[in-house]
Amino acid sequence: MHHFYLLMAMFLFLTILAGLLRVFIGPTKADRMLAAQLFTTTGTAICLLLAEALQLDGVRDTALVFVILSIMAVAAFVRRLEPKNPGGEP
Amino acid sequence: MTELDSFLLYALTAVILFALGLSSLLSRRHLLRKIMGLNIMSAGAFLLFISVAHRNGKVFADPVPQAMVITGIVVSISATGFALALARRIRKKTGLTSLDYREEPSPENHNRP
Amino acid sequence: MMVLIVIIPFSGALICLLMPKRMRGYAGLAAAAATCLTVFLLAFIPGGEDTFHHALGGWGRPLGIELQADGLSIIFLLLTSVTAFLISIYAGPYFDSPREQKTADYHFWTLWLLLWGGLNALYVSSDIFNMYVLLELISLAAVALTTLKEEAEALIAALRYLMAAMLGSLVFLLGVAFLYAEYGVLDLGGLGVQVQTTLPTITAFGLMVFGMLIKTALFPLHFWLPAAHGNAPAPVSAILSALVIKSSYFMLLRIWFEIFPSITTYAAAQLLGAMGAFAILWGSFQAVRQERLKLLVAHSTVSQIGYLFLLFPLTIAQITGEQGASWNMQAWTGGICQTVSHAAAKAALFLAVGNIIHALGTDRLISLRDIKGRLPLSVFTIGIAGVNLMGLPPSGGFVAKWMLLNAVISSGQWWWIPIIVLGSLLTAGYVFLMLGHVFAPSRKAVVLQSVPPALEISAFALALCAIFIGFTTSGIIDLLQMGFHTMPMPEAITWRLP
Amino acid sequence: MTIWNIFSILFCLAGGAFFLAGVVGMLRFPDAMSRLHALTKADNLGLGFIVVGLCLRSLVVPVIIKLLLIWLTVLLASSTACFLVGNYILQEAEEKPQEN
Amino acid sequence: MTDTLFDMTLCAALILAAWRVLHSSDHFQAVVLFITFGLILALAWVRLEAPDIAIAEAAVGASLAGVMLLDALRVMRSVGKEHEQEKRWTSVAKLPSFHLFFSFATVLILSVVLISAVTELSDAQGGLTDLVHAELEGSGTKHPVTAVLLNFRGYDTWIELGVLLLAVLGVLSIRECSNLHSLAPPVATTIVLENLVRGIMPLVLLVSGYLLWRGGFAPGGAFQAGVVLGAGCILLWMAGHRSLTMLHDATWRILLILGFLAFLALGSYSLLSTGVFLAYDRQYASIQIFLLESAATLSIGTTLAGLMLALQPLKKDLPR
Repeated sequence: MHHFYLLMAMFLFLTILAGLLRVFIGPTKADRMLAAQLFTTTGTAICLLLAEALQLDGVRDTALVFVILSIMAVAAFVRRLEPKNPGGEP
Repeated sequence: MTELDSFLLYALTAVILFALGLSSLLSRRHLLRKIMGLNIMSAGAFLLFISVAHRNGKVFADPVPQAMVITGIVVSISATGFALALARRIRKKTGLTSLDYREEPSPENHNRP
Repeated sequence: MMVLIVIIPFSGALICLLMPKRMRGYAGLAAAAATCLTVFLLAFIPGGEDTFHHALGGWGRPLGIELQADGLSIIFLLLTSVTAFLISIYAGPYFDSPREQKTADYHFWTLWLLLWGGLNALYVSSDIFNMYVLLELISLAAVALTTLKEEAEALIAALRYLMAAMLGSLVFLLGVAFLYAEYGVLDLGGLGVQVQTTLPTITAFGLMVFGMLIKTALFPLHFWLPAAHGNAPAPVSAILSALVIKSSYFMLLRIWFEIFPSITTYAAAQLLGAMGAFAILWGSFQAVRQERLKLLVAHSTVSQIGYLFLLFPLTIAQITGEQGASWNMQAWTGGICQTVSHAAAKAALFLAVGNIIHALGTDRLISLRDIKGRLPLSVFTIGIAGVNLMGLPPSGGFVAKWMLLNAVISSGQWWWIPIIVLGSLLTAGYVFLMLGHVFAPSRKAVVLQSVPPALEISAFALALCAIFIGFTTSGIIDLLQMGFHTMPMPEAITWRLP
Repeated sequence: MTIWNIFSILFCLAGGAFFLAGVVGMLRFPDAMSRLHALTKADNLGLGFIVVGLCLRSLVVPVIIKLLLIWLTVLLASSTACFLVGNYILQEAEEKPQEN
Repeated sequence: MTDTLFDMTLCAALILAAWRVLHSSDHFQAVVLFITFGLILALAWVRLEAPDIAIAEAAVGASLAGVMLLDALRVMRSVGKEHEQEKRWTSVAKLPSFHLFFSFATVLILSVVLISAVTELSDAQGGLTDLVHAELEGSGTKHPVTAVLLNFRGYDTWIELGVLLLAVLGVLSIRECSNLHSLAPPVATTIVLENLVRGIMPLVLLVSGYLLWRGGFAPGGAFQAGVVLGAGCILLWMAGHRSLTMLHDATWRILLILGFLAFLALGSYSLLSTGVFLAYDRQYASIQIFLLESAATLSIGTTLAGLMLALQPLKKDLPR
């Protein structure tokens, strides 16, 4: 079973590698950001699989931290479009 | 393949990351790229520590390098935050995004303390 | 007892952060005085067995961290506390003055006391990872202090400084990783005993030395120094040039003589010496060409750092049989005297220049003539500090250069002689350049701002200290003979008084 | 190998298939909006299947709770993220129609 | 076999991501790749059985650093903004070629040296693992990493909290206002994000507390909890929530120094009672460590939030 979960994790990891291509070619920022969002979810899944394969319980907490903070990058990204701050940079 | 090989693999990756980060620090001009280069260098150093920890460990990876890396991560993020703040301030004050610049002579400049 | 030299400045820093603005100066000065007093008590009151040794948390090495002080630590601690205390006296009125009112608002005292605590902690640390964290603390504090001046030049210099410092720390950290991979311990003593000549060890040695060279700004790695030291506020320039640079030099001594005494070679030492020699010449050459007073002084730092590195070739003889030769002690005394006297003289110089800027509002050399014989004490301070840098008797600088020359002659490494002489001549050149401008006939009537007496007196006191060091050589020799703490003294540094 | 294990493997494989579909869509679909669509499939279903598969494998209550919590959070966070990015794309299109 | 294959893929991905981070032409692409790099690195920590670091990296490398960089990029890219001074600074168009040659040569030599040094590293299992496990009993915690961080090498942790404090003071000293009290309220954002954050914030706090509690016996602890807390605060602020900007100046200061102060206080207490700095009473060790960790968590969280918030507009910049 150890090997199955590890192989599964590796398969998901390969999908991340394939997805990197989208980050490389873009063309828009949104495309790149979407790919990163997909990686976060895939990374969560890999963490869960590895937790099972390596029998490390702490790794599930890693996955938990991944998901609760996954929104941050996107939130920071879309802040770009807001009306310009009147004061600008401090 | 043995355990040693995985140690070697990660240790090699670590030093390659370190060298890549250094190359970016030296050859990229944009400040953000330099800061990212520094971060990748520190990631390389941390990876070397943890590959050693993994080599040393039997049941659980050697806790001493793990503790050092956690310390290092926090030090590194605070230094990054500070560097970014400086970079933004410089951008705001001078319009520069890199440290390679020419200063135009201006009359006001002559009396600067 | 020994932990107090760290606890007191750190507590002072926190108190200053919590105080209302107008109280901060007093609190900071009180903390500075307390720290200085503690260091003196530690150094001069004879204590028991454990005075110079403290196992933190009760865990000894290699698991825990130990604080240990040896003669070298005591010298650096004393040097830091005297210089730092006088700079603190200067800083209070300096940041209160209207010209600097804006920066007074910021956290000078907190940053400064944290930096001081970090320096003290570094001098008694005996664990290489702990040293890494302390170096980061010192660097961040130093950069933050540099940014207290809000000008674009200062910010750019600060960022360049920060990047150089981070690069140095990271390279050092990679060296630590190699050492831990190879030997599995982090304490100086354990490493010193175990170190063998293997490729990873040599790599670690190279990385750690290189990291510290960047932080010490030895030529050609000095690119960040002149701008950072030349654009910071006056007390901060003094702190950076006199103290912060010395901390990474101290680290070099520790690395070189305690962890890796068995793999340092003649060639490596000569290389460091050669870089030092280039630094001496290049730094003074650049200093002569500067048009701004502070940049001149900053370049002078680049050059004076070079002398410190003559210590390395002079403690390793070409023929292994000659190790432990009598000139070792002279080289050590010379190097350490140079460190101490440069710290005092350079701090005095930066502070005096700060006074001039305070009065004139500019530090262009050409405007110096406008002070027209006012500020006599500051000008006198520049003169005395200049005497020290040139190495004229009676001064610490003279003893340092004399001892180095002696060591050069008795070790037969004659090729350093022209460097030392030429360096002194060039130093004389830029010192007289400064003084010449002061005594030139003035061009126009300028309204000078009055300089608070505390500013002038503290700068002058530092210059006097630099002279006084010339008379304390025997004390330095005594302290140096306490040897290094963590291990029996290696061959290369067992010395006897001639 | 128990029946639970077989189910676990099946569910994980199904999850993997959705992730594969997601990344293929991410690479092959013509524009950002349709790629967004591919992403949601992988997020919600792919991770969902894997979580179910792992729940079947572990059968320990705290672990199952944690896994389900992770999945629920992903559902929320991912849909919000997609909404934000979609919104961004629309605004971008309104502001600069000439840019791709 | 599977393990080695997995290792190789992971290492290749790390190098690929790092290389593209550093050598892609587009800055935004580099930042996104940097976030991805953090994610892959977290997976590498998992693979190397260091879940403590994986948790910290998941929060720092993949989220916090990414947010900071994205925000900095947003500001540093915008063209046509007024500068405070007259324009007397011009970027040089290109670095001189000898500079590039020199850096290339340096990196090349360094890589050769490092790679050959790494291959020479012995495979002997050394290190302090056994020692840590031998002393774990009396350390007041059951998790070896926490024992090292808080007990055996607690001094390092203390200094490191000082570094954090310094970073935030440094950021404060380069802006126009030296405290965090005078922040402008955040810009309102979409209701969807607000609602999500309203829902997810309790979870963030819960996870932070959970990690803090777990640190006593399993991967987790003050750092991880603090980093999650800090990221949560930033998220709260990004969603347009005003609570952080309404904190009083004194509250900010106390929160920032709390961790450092706690170490100092406990250390001085033990110095007075036993003559040893940072020594724990055997019977109360676990509770003392927990208190220290709680204080450190709050400080780390506040500091990281402060590092980001201090860069945002001030109240006085807003139009009246």
